[in-house]
Amino acid sequence: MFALELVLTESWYLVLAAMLFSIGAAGLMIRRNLLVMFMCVELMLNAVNLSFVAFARGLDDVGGQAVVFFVLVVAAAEVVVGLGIIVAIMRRRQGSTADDISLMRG
Amino acid sequence: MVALTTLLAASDAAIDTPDIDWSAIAPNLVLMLGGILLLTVVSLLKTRLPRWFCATWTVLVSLGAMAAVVPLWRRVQDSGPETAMGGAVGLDGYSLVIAANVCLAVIFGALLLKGYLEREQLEGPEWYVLLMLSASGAVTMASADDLIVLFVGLEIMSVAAYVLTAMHSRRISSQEAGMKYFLLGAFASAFLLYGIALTYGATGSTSLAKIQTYLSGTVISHSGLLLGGIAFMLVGLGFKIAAVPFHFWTPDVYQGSPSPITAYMSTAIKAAAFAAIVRVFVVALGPTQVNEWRPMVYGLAVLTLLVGSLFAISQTNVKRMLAYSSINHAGFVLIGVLANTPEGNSATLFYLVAYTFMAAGSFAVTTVVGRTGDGRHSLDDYRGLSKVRPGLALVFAVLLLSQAGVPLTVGFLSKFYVIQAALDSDFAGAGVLCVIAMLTAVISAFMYLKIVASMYFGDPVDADAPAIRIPASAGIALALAVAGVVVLGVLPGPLSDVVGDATAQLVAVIP
Amino acid sequence: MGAVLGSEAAGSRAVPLLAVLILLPFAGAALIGLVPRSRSEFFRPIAILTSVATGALSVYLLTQFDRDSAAYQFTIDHAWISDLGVRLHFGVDGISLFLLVLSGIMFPIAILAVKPHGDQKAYYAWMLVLMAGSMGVFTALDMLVFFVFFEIVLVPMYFLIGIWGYGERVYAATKFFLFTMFGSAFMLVGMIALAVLHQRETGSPLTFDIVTLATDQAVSTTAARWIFVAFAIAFAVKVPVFPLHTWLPDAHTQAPTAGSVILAAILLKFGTYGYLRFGLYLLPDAAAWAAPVMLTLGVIGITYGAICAAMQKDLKRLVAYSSIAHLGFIVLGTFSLTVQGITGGLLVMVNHGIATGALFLLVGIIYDRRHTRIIAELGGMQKAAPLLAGVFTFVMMASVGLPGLNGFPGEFLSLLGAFKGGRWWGVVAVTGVILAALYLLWAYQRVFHGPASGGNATMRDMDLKEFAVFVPLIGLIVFLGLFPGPMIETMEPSVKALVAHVQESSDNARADQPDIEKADVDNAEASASEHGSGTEGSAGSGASEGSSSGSGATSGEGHG
Amino acid sequence: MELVWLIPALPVAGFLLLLAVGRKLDEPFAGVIGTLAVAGSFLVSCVVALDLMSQPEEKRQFVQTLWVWMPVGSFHVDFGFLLDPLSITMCLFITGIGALIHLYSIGYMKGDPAFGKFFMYLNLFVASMLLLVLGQNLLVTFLGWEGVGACSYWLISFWFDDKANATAGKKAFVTNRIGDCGFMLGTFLVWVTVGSIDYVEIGRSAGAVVGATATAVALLFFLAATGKSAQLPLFVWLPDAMAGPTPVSALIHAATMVTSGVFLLSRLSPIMEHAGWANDVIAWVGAATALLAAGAAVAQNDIKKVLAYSTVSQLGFMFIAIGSYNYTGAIFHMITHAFFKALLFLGAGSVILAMAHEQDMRRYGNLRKYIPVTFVTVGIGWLAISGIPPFAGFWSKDEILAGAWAVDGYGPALWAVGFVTAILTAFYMTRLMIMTFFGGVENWRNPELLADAEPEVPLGADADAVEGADGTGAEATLAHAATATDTHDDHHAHDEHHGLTPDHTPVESPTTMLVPLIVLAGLALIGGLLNLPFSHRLHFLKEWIHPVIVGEHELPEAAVLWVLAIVAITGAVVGIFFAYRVYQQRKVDPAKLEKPVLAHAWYIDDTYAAVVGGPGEAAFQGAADFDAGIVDGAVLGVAHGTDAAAKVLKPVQSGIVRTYAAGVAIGTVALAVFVIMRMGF
Repeated sequence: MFALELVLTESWYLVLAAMLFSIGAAGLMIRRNLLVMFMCVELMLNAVNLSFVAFARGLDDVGGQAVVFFVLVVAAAEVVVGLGIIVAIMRRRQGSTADDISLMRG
Repeated sequence: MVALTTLLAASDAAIDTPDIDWSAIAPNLVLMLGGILLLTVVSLLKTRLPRWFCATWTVLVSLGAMAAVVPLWRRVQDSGPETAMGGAVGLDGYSLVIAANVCLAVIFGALLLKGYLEREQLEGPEWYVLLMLSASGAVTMASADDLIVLFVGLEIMSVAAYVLTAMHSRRISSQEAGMKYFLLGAFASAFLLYGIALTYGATGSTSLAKIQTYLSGTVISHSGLLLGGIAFMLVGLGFKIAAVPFHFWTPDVYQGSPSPITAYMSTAIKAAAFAAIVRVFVVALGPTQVNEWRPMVYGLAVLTLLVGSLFAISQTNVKRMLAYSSINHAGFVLIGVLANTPEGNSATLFYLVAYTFMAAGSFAVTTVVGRTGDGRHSLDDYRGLSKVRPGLALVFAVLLLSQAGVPLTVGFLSKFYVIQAALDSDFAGAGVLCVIAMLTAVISAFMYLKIVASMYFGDPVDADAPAIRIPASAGIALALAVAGVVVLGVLPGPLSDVVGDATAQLVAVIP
Repeated sequence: MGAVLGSEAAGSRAVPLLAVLILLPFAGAALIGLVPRSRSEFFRPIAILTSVATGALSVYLLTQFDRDSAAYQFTIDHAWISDLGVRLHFGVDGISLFLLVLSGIMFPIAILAVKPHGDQKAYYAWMLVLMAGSMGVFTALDMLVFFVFFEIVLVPMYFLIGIWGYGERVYAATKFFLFTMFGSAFMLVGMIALAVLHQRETGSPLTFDIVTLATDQAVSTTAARWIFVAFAIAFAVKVPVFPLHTWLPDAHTQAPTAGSVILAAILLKFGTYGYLRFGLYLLPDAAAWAAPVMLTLGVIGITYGAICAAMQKDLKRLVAYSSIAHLGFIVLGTFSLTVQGITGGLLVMVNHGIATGALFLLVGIIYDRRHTRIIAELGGMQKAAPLLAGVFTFVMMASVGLPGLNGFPGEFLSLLGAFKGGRWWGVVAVTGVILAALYLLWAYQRVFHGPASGGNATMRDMDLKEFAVFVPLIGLIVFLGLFPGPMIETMEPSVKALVAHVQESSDNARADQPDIEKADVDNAEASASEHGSGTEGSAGSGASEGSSSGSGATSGEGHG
Repeated sequence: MELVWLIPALPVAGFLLLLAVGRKLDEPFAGVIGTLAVAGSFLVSCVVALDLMSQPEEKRQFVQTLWVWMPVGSFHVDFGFLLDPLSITMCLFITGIGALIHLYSIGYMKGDPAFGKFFMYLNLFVASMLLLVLGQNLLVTFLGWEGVGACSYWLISFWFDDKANATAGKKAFVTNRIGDCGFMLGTFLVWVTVGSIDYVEIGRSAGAVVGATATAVALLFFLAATGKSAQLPLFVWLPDAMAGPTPVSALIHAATMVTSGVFLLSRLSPIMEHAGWANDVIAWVGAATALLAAGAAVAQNDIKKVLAYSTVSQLGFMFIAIGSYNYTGAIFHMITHAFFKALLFLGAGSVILAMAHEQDMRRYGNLRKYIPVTFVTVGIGWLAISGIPPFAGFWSKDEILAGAWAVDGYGPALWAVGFVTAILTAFYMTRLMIMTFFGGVENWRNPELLADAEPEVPLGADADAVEGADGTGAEATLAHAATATDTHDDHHAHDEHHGLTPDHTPVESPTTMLVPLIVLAGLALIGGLLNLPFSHRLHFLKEWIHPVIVGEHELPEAAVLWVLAIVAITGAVVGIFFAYRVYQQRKVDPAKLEKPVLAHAWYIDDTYAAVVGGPGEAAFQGAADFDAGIVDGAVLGVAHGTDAAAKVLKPVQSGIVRTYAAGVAIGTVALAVFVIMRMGF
């Protein structure tokens, strides 16, 4: 009998973070719903947070973890503003997708 | 006993708080507090403040911030650059000049806003508050000596800018611009942040000074982390300076956002972002990693120059034209960055200040010509302007020719400086890049001439268009801009000396 | 040894005459700017007074000029942009002197001759700015300062064409502006490269000072050639040299009369003057290297321009193309790198300014009368307007290069120089003489000869006021045709020094290269021996030539 | 001798005076001023000439420098005069004949609105001509050279409102300019070789110019000469030049200007000496020109055309002389020719005036009754040119033929050509005499002959590059003959207004015109005295100019001379007799002789016109189109290309936020790719 044991080094987290980041980026480009797109951005930010923490762990340095708090605050601030803008737009143009909002071009 | 002492030693080692030198960030504080104070006052006050007050207040605050720069400048010149806030803030000539430049942009914005808000019947204090807060963010960013501080500053600056962009609730284009700017801005700052993370991972620190010393100490060849970090930070910052291909938001946002805001953000935000780029790439990474990032920036510069000029000539909307021309200008500034020398930094600095006058002035013109509704920006709206409003036409002509790089205006000298710096640093392909740059300048000159021609060689198209009113404040702004463009163009001495001193030594150089 | 050119006349005046020369028109423009539009009666007098005063001053310079020295005189030297080492360095030598005087004469005439339609104020202000710019170009001894003036004149000319021009004026104005900017793009880069390389080679602080750069000759041969190419493109646009000439017909044709006059008389000379200052003087070795190409382009300009001129349907356009041909002679003479050729080129610069300027004025008069410039619609005017016809014939003959009139000496000397410096180019270029007669006489015939009909028969002749404007021009045409001597002797020291400068630096640079003989055929031996007959005559002349330039050289050592 | 400057100065003064007040003066004062100016200059020339003669032979060279003209390094040119036997001889007959023709013109140009202008140009011409011959160096000569060209242009197109006249004038100038290129190149070559272009210096160091250089110089200056002196291949302008008023034809296109080529080459005899085969070229071109032109003259019906071609032919003789190193002969013939050809032209002018400006000889006939003086004088001219002793022409022509005979190698051949030409000359001149003054019938009385509109005249098509297309010389010549008439008549008595009419009665010309005729007739009679062959003491001209001339060849000995002379006389007589049979006795149908090929002057001019007007013009137009299309097209192409690129790229800015994000992403990927490559995997 032998048990398979899995060692999670930091690089696993980095890879995960990279994947999350890519998923977020891709999502922003694929989805049309403003809110969802916005969530994708949040996802990217949190992916970065993850990698910060992973690095901090790897480097054995608190700085990286401290960064996460800054990022969270910033993200929150963005949420507020972002939702505000989105709501303002939605109020004017019901159920419009991101692609509909393209008056200015060329 | 021993253990205790060691414990104590460890504990008070653990709790060493950095000494806070408030004076080092005085300009920043002035702006921030000025904004917050105004906000609180208006929210507490029952009665509405007179319209002139907010504008005046903002102008005074930014003047105050500028004044606060002066003693710091002396200090830096005397005792050399230094870091404050435990290495979070770099205090040196460069950041100070940028700070002053940002304040200048705020002044332009405020002067324009006053007349603008009255004309559009919009309610006021928030505009000014956000303006000041955004500016404080810009200053933070410019003087950041730590990537996180830089990021935070950038976000403060941007978030406020997002709101300002979307602030003109009656203009659909304003909201669209806000949405685009916000979404893409957040997207880009995610990249920046990721870049920071990678750099952190590669160098073990987010402090620029530490990064520089670390890199110069240890040879890390082709570290994927570091290179990735460089690339991603370039994306994030390249977005803010509207470098191609991260520029797509620029035309739409510049066109959509209220003209005074365009005036502000086309200048202040660009300046701050470039300051950040210089700090990160030239100062922190320059000595060791220049060969890593220079090819990337070179590519961006070429694209930026070409796209900025090419897209401009097919436009019919003046604000859009100016937006694209600002992209072209960004390309020029990048040439200065590429030089990766103190001269190069001076050149970028000179260019940014010059650009503040040119761009803010130009958008000031669009502000007044846009007329009620801020909608009249097509080339036809400018036809025959010289007959209706000779003075305004002349001012605009001067500003445009300056952007085209005609001598005896600051626009020419700024181009001259960057090219001189590039050729002087003599990196691979410098000559070619300079020729390309000047040729794109010719292409965009065609666009500027289109505007001039329609102002001078054409006749007004629709007579029933409302007359152009130039409020006093806007008049001051225009006068200021054109004066700056001409005076600095004829007598660049003072400015060139300042930017020369500013970059003699940048803070991060000190370990 | 460029020293002799580099050296500066000791004791330049207490009053900085050149500064006055440049600032006076600016001041006039500013004054006009201050006068309110309502008081329009002031604009013309102010413009006339300022321009005449400036012209008088330029003539005064001519009288004060020390004719025996190749040095720069009336020099001014003040710091401008310290960190770039850019200095407000001005000076005049035998080469620039007469272009200065030419500007001083042509501007007042152009202003006097034409009353603009529409906005008086801006018109006169722009004219004066243009004048100031021209003065600056011909006196600047700092590359950047030169460039500043070189570029700044675009703006007034742009507005003059765009606002007061005819027909396709906006198109023409834009084309003119962009074309020149295109050239300047290269020039700017070349300039900076030159300065930077000089700094790197010599270790001296960054400087854009033409004299210093020319004297040091620090830049490597290859770099110098690249930089020369950059300059050559810029000036080729201005001259204009084939194939960069196509802006000129449009600009000349659509510009208002005064604009065309100034464009032809002064602005085109910026290019040829640039070739002398920035080509031969700054980069002598590269200039010698490029001479064959430039000679070829000059010949093309002469013949091709003339041929195109012959086929034009529009009289003004025809004159414009004739300018291309004439400027071809200048390029030819300049790059023959011989004393005769360069002197000839300079003479053509001045004389083309006078003759072609007059032609444009005449075309303007015809247009005022007939409201057309289409040759086919004109004809037989000589009957109705004998005086106009007479003046036209006279000026035309000057332009054709009839000996005794001013066109001839320059044309002859540049051809002579070419023949000496580059035998076969000279031979081909001579055919330009035939073509010049061809297109001008044919045009004259179609416009003034033959039976007159309609408006041509009843056309009003030139009145005395109009004629008065031409009196000085006619006087100059005759005087410079019969007595070019003083003028030539005044420019001789500078020209000789320049030629010597070119020769010796190209000797130093590439003693091994065969095309060196480009430069030193200046002594007749080479060309004579080509005919297998070295003799006293030729040897003698060769010696005299050598000594003349040699003397220039030795006299120069003092100043280095 | 210090008075030399006065010789050209007087006509210049006259010119300036007329320029200033010419249009205000009412005739004949303008004419008087002009005439006096030239006459005065003639007197001065005489004084100077005597002065010069009084000098010992070696002292007969006087340089007068007025001012420094072009001092450019080693190229130093003074504006000054070289007085020596050659130049003063030229001055004498230029001013002399010039004065006479001025006088004549007072009568001829009577009533012309531009009377003053005419004399103004005439004076200017004389001045330029004098500069040409007096020039102290090649450049001053060139000044005169071009000056006479310009004057000839102005005078040919004097009645400018006829297109043809204008065209002819321009044609003359442009054609001459072709030659002038030769002059300039020659000057350049002389300078780079000798190091100076002063005649004295050239004479001194002519040794420098040898071999190929000398030949090149000679040929270049001969090219110049073919232009001015109307030799093959550039002679085509001269027949058209008859468009000018007749005095102009007499002065410029017969007596003086056209001989300047001969003068120039004599001037350069020091170089010609070494020119080798260039001289053969000159001799044979001269011979060919003489023969062809004489042939063409046979078939002309326009009286002035006959004389024009005859002039070309006679000039050919002079070049035969030059080519055979017989400079004295050339100059001798130049002088005598000046006498009798001027006489003939003026006579023709008198005839034309008498015949209401009709120039077609087929409408003349039997005029001796009406204009006896003209008839007699022209008759003398006729005998002179035909080479009948003792008239002037005989001696000079005889000397040239003798010189030709003496040329080693092809001498006799050259002589033969000259001889044939001489016969033809006698023939066509007799034809002219008979058609004009004899032949019982008065053709203009015959209406249908008048009606016949387009008589055969050579197609001297317009050699102007670009206008070859428009009106060939045929219309041209007739047209301007006609319109010259009209324009002229307007200012003449009204009865002539409609030109020649059957009831027209010719009247003799006024005295002002007859006096010159008589004087010239006298000269044509005795001109031979200048250089009689019999003994060396009688070689006045030769002795006079030989210090200037270098390398002249000796004529054959007396016996040969006698034989040649007798043969020549016989030839002349034969020619006259044959013409008499054909035109007087009508034994042969003239049409048999007057072949179109002759009437068209061997179609040379037509060919030029065809080439220049066809391919030439096409090529020019092609160049112009190339400029507009290709060169400017390329420029616009760049402009439009940029614009198009901008338009193509526009859609990239789609306005859709997601594509913008994609842009950012793509940029990122690109950078990432670069990074990966940097890292080396």
